[in-house]
Amino acid sequence: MTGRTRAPGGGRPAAAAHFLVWFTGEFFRANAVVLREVLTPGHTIDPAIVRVRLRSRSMVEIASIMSLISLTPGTLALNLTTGSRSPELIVHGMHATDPEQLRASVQEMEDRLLAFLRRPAPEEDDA
Amino acid sequence: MLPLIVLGGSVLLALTAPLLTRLFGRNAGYPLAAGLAALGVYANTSAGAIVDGEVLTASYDWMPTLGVAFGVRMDGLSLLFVTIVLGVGALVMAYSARYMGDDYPAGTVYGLLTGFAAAMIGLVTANDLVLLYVFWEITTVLSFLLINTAGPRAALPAGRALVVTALGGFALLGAVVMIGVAAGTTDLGVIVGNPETVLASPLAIPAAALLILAAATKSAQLPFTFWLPGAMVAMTPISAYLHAATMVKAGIYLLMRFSPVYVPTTAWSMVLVPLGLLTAVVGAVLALREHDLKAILAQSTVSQLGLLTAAIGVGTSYALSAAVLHTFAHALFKATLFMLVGIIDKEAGSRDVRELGGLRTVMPITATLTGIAALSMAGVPPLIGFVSKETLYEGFLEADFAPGAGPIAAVTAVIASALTFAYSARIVYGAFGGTLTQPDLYEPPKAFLAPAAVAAALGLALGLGVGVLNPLTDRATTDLYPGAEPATFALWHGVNTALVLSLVTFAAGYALFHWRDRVDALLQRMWVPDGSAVYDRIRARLIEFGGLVGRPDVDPAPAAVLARPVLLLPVLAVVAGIGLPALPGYPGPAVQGLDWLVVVLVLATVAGAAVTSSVLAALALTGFAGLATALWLLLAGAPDVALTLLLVEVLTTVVAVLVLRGRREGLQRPARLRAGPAALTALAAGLSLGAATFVLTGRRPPSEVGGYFLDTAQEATGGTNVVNTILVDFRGMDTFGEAVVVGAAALGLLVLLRRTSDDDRGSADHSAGHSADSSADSSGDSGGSSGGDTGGDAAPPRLFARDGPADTIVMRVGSRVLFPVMLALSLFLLWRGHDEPGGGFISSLVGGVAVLFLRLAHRGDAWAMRLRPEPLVGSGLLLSLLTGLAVYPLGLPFLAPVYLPGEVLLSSFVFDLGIYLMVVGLMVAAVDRIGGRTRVGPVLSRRHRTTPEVTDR
Amino acid sequence: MTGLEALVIAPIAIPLFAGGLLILLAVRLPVLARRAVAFTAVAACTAVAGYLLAVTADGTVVVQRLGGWPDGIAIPLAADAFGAVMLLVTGVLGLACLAFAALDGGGPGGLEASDRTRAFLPQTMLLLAGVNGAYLTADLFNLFVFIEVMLVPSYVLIATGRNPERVAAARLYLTVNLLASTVFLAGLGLVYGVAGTVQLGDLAGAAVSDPRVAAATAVVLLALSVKAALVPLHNWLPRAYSVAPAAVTVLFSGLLTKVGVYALFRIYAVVYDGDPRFLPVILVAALLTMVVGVLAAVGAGGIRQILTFHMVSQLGYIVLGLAIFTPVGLAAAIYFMVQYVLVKAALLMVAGAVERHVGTGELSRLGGLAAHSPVAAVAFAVSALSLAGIPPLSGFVGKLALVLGAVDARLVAAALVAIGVSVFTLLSMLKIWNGVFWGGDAPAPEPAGGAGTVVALRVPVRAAAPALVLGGLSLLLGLAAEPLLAVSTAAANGLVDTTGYAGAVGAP
Amino acid sequence: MTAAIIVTVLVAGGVFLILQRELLRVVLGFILLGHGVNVLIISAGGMYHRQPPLLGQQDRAAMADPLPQAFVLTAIVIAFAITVYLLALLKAGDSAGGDRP
Amino acid sequence: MTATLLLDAGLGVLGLSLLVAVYRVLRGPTDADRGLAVDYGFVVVVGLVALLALRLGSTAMLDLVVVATLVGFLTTVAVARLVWASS
Amino acid sequence: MSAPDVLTGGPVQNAIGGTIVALGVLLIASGAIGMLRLPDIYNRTNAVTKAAGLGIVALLVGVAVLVPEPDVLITLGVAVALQLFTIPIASFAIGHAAYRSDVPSTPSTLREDAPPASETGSPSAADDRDC
Ligand code: NA
Ligand code: NA
Repeated sequence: MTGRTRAPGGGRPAAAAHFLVWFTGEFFRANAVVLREVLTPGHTIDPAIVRVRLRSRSMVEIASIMSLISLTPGTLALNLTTGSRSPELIVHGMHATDPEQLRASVQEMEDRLLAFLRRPAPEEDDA
Repeated sequence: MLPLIVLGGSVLLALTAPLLTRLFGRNAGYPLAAGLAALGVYANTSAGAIVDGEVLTASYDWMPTLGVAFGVRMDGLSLLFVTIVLGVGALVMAYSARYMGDDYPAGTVYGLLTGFAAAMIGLVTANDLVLLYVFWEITTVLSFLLINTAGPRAALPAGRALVVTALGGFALLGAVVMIGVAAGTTDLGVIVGNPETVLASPLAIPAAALLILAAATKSAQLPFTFWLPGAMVAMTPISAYLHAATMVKAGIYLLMRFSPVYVPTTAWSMVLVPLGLLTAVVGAVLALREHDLKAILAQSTVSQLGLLTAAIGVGTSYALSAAVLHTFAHALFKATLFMLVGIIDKEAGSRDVRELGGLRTVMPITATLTGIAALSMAGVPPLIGFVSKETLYEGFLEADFAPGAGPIAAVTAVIASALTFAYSARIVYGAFGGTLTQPDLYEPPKAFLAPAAVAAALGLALGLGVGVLNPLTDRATTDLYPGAEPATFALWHGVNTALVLSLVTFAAGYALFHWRDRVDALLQRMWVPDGSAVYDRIRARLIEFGGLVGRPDVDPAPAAVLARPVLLLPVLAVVAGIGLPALPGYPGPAVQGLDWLVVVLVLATVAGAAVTSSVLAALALTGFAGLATALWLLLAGAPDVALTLLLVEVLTTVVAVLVLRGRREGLQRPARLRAGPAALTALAAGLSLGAATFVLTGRRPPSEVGGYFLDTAQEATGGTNVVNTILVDFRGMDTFGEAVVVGAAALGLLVLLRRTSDDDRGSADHSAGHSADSSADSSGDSGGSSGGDTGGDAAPPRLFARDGPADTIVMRVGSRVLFPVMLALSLFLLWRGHDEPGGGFISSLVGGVAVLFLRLAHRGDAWAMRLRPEPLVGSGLLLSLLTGLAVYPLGLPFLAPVYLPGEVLLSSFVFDLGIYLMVVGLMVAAVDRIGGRTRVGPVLSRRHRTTPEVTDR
Repeated sequence: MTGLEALVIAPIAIPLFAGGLLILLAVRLPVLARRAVAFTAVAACTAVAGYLLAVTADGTVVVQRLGGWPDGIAIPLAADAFGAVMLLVTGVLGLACLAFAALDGGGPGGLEASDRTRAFLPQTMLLLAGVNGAYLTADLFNLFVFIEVMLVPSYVLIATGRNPERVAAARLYLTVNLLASTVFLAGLGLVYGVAGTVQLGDLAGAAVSDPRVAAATAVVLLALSVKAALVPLHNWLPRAYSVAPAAVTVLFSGLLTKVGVYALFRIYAVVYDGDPRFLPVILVAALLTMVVGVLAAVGAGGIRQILTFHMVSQLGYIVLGLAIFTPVGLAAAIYFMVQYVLVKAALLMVAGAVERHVGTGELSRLGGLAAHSPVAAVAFAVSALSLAGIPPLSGFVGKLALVLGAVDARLVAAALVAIGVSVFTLLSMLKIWNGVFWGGDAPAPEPAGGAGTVVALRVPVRAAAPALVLGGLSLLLGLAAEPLLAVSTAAANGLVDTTGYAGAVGAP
Repeated sequence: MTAAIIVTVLVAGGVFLILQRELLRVVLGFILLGHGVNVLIISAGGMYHRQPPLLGQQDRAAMADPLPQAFVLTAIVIAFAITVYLLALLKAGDSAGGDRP
Repeated sequence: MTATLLLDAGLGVLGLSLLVAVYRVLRGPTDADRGLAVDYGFVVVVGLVALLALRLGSTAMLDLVVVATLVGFLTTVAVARLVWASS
Repeated sequence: MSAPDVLTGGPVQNAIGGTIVALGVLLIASGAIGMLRLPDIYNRTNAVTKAAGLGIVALLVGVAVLVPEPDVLITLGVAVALQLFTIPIASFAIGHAAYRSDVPSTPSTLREDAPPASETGSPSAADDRDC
């Protein structure tokens, strides 16, 4: 997998705060996009439904990434398949001119999340 | 005392009859005969006093509340009937001892026959109207049972006899009650002693009609004659006793008894005389038409009873005494004839006159006895039948209820009697005359003949010495007709009209006999209505009609059931609307602007729920209507109720979803709305209750009770949430009952729905907490720890397969947070409910939400899924109950509050806890049963269809 | 609170306690122990009821104000003669029903076999608590609650065995009762809306003085008429009662509709003070109920169907007493109701036993049972004659009293209808007798347990014994009618003159 | 007035649904009917005093009548228990075959 | 008074939103749409309750907000399951 | 009708609170518009659940600003937390339901969700299991 952001250094609380700030920004930005879409006349949406392979393995990781995707306006998790190898997520994006970009944004979010979740005590991730 | 002893003695005899039969077999008839005879003799020891005008009575309280006494009397009329009942009874018992073979149910017959004798005695000695009715009905039932001793073939005729006579019986009940009410007493003596009291009441005439109806059924008058010939299916002793001598005379007795009351009314005569004479003629014609000896006798009985009825209807003292005498005479000759016919039947194996013949040569004694009795029936001198018939003629001539009634009545009686002469001759000639057809027959044993012989001899003796009877018959007549001039009977009156009529009778009768072939041919061609067939047709039509009446209710459409109460609401509303006074005004503003928001929402959601064809939409919109109602409750100042409604609404919806999920049809089921009538009904009902709400609610000042709660709740209970204090303190019983309802429903789910595991294991064992689908994700919570944390992309994600559907991961992880939150919220609400919205119900409903959520998230394998409803409900019930009772030792009433130091209400919290447990029990049961997977879930079945290699279960 | 007042809770608390125990211990206790718990509880209730009756027969009203709150605030539990009579008959019927269920329970097709969750005893206990509560409470809303406490177990019991027929019947039964309960609540709300109270004592006579109270209470009466199965609101009953397990039907017939009738009597007596203006409506309903019920019974083709239609008809007789509303008429109705409960129970027991042991209740497929099962035949015959009103059985006294009451009130036509209906009753009883017990020409009945099992024409003596005992009781109540008549009269007097009752339960 | 309208609508809708053939609609009808009656009962306490009867938080004189609220609370829960059982009957009927309510 | 009017306006807007949810439930076109409308409807109701608590001056009503959130969520999940199971 | 008597704060506080509340209301209302306007269930779910979710959070925060009493703050805090926690789960549940029941997406949707060829025809057992 290419183009993945590595998580910044630091302890778990710091990582959490870092992630939260980033996500809150994303959250409001995405909300604004969707709100504009809804309130302005005419359709500008460019929807796509894509399959995204996940790095997440534990239940908490998977649940977390699915929740975050779904909480973010513009993206919505539709299904999780456990195929033969890695878990894969079916994601709906409202503004996905380029499906690869949609995948990338999901994976970026996952990377950031995992960076925070796995940092100090990966063995506790499913406590 | 004497009537009581006679009655008691006969009852005693009846009770000992089975025992006697066990001891002596069919010979038990002899001791029973002796017993009855002894009672008869004993009864007649009073004859002297009674003839002198004494009435022996005895009375005991029976139902003083209804003014009914157990009162008996013995006067002349009673003694006459008692004598008949006991005398003929004794003869029939003795006769039965020889008649019955080994294959007869002797014990039953003797028991019932003696019991019948007792009932008849009770009937004719009763001095209380109700008691009379009681015995009347007992004779009906015993008659039914006695006819039925003939076996299954008797079922139909016995049934006809029962229904017809019981119809009269119920009529008698009505008559008795009406007369009792009219007279103000049920004492027979008082009533007949004061006829004017009854006659003054408007009830008198309906009562008379019912009396006549009763008598007509019992004594087989038209149109109820048909049951009597049918009853001949019974064995001959029974026919002789019940259906010739005694029971059929009960109607006659009844008419005689009430003659003193009704004779003054012309209507009495105008009904009874034509009815009786018509019956007499029709019966006689029908008798002449028969070839079966027993059938002839049966129709003859009908005919003779008709003469008696008519005579009573004439109502003069002479006619009444004629009736009294003829009653006696008829009992004698008819019982004799029946017994003899029974003997012929037994010996010759037939009762058909066309098969019999010439028996006089082989059975001379039988022939002689039959001849004597038949002559008496035919009214030939010097037998008693002659005397009674002549007096009847005289009596009829006295009929004066209409111009020319006397002569017409007498001539009609002559016609009937001529026919009687003819069929009497047929009996004798048919059996004994002509050529012998069965040469190997012999005279029956003397013991078999003896009872008939005695009766026949009595008939002869009492004809010659009829004067012996005078004192008693006079007394009986005087009992009915106080101050009447006694009619003195004698064999020879000299030449008078009656004698002329007798001669005419003989001549005509002989003529009929002489040309018997032609007469018979004519009669056979005659169309005769078959009463039994008519009865059967009516019965069949009734059953058919009843089926029509009942059919809609056998398996009614639910809407047909539900529509009726609903439709009565508008009816009620309209009726009430007419009678209501002007509306009082509201004590304050009743409408707020925001109300209209709710109105709009309710209108939209309800209309949508009603019209939508989608099940899910209906479900959702109903839920929205609930939410709108909850908003209204908030506006109305009822946050507790709103909260409860919200919770209940959602829990209901979720349970409905769980139910629907298992349906094969799913949500695609097309709606079949019955729009038109349903909508009209709905609108009418809605408008009715809406109008009622408008008119009847909110227009009075605040209620005192409500004010009391607001004023005293805090001081009395320590709680500030007044609604909750009402629930747990002031009206704890309501709440307790409500919790019991919830608990019962919880356990009901267990009865109704099988766990999926039950299907698999075929047992009701609940100890294991897994439902079948839990095997799919049994490792649920703990499964996530293995693998996946290495970060390698290639690691096979097997854990998901073990953990169950991948898509529930979000839910399952989420539940780790949400379930504890819900549980905590639930317990928090339980704790603080007394002061703020909350309390046992609301908190337990939140607990229910938690349980349901866990079910949806985990599909049944969480610890909460292992809870069983029974311990929750049982312990909750006992906890609440015992909390309520705990104050009893202090002398306080159930559910009285108990204060701990510091004004803490212990009882209400524990009580609430019990309620909590019961409600959670319901949710646990719902999850356990409704939430369980059905055998063929929709998705499973779809898969199986697409993959044929997997066999369907 | 005196000891006597304390006792008033017993008919509710005892079965609830037993029910709680049975629910908790259902799986662990052996069946004999469970039965013993239930029997003891019901016997204790019966004893308490008898004692309360003895105390209240002179017009005394024993009241316990629950929670010890003041008059008008507390829910009053009140026992008067009427209530106590009903409690007593409930106890006796309960005992008979438990005996029948126990004696006829085992084996294939028996109640115990179909009651795999062992719900019968605990649910019966809860039901009895509800019934007793309904007879005791003097508060309309509490009455609603107790009626529900009675009904919900009945919803459960009717579906015992998960048989599709019963499930369908349970749906009908539940929905109609739910509707009635909802209407009841609406009426109750209206009463509160007008009068500001739902306590019977405080509502005494209110419907006479205020037509709005009369209108509001009429809604309550309408709901109760559904529960009492008055024509035209009766059409749920035959279906529901003809498929439930026999022991359950016995229980239902004696208790459920009777609670509706009881409440009709009580409310009309107290709130309307027996207002003669509305009696003609009740009279018409009563007569219609009598006639329609009996006609349908005459036309029906199965034992239980006939009997359930008769239930409707007999309810008409009882309500006729209300329509008369004189001491005699009301006493007659109460006497009639008490004896009828026992008689109908006996008939239903025989019907259930026949259905189960012979395998069908269809008259066309039965016949000649009397020869093989004399005890059942005698039990049936006695009870059937009593039902028809043949003396000297209790049904006769009931009918006599009713007819007397009607004639005394110059309702001659009503008396004549009552008499005529008796004939039809007899006709339909005869139909059962000839179709089931007499007559040997019936085709062989279906085997009880499917093909291959032995055809049993025998109804075991133990299955018929409770019915025989009840039949004997009917004879006793007929021969020695006065005690019950006297008690019924006392109860009726309490309804005609409600000042005692209202004064005892209401605010001073 | 508004209460009466709400009652009318809820009752009419409820009755319309209980007269339908499908048991699920019947169940929903009873739910609506129940709401209607609950509104009626609350209205019976009077609609001119609408403060929640929470002592200490509200003006006593403006408080709604608490008794009908207690009635309705009780009635709601009873109806709930019965509705759950009715839904179970629906399910039992399904598994037994046939949808005759 | 202004506050009251504003709150009433807010309540009106939310009421209209709820009507839209009703419309979506009725129209569908799919059961999934109905599920969405249910979810949305509960959100609106939570908002209505919160505004009513302000409007009626009763903070006790805010408890309903918490409960409504939970039950709305539960309902949505359940309805969603139904949509899927019955398709 | 009296003015709401829970508003005990000053005018600035009320203005801030009121604005946030109004924003919340508008966000919620925008959900309604989205539900009406967007072309398919996926877009509707995507937009509506979030807009409304944010709206309700804003509304509750606004109320908290208006009525900053301790127990109100706790209640609203719990409510907001629960909202944020449940919104994604609920929207996933709906989207998943639509997806699994093969609700078609609007034609302009780019579909790249077909499973790899090796997995077609044998859907994973875990995937298809009903709950
Ligand atoms: Na011959
Ligand atoms: Na038959």
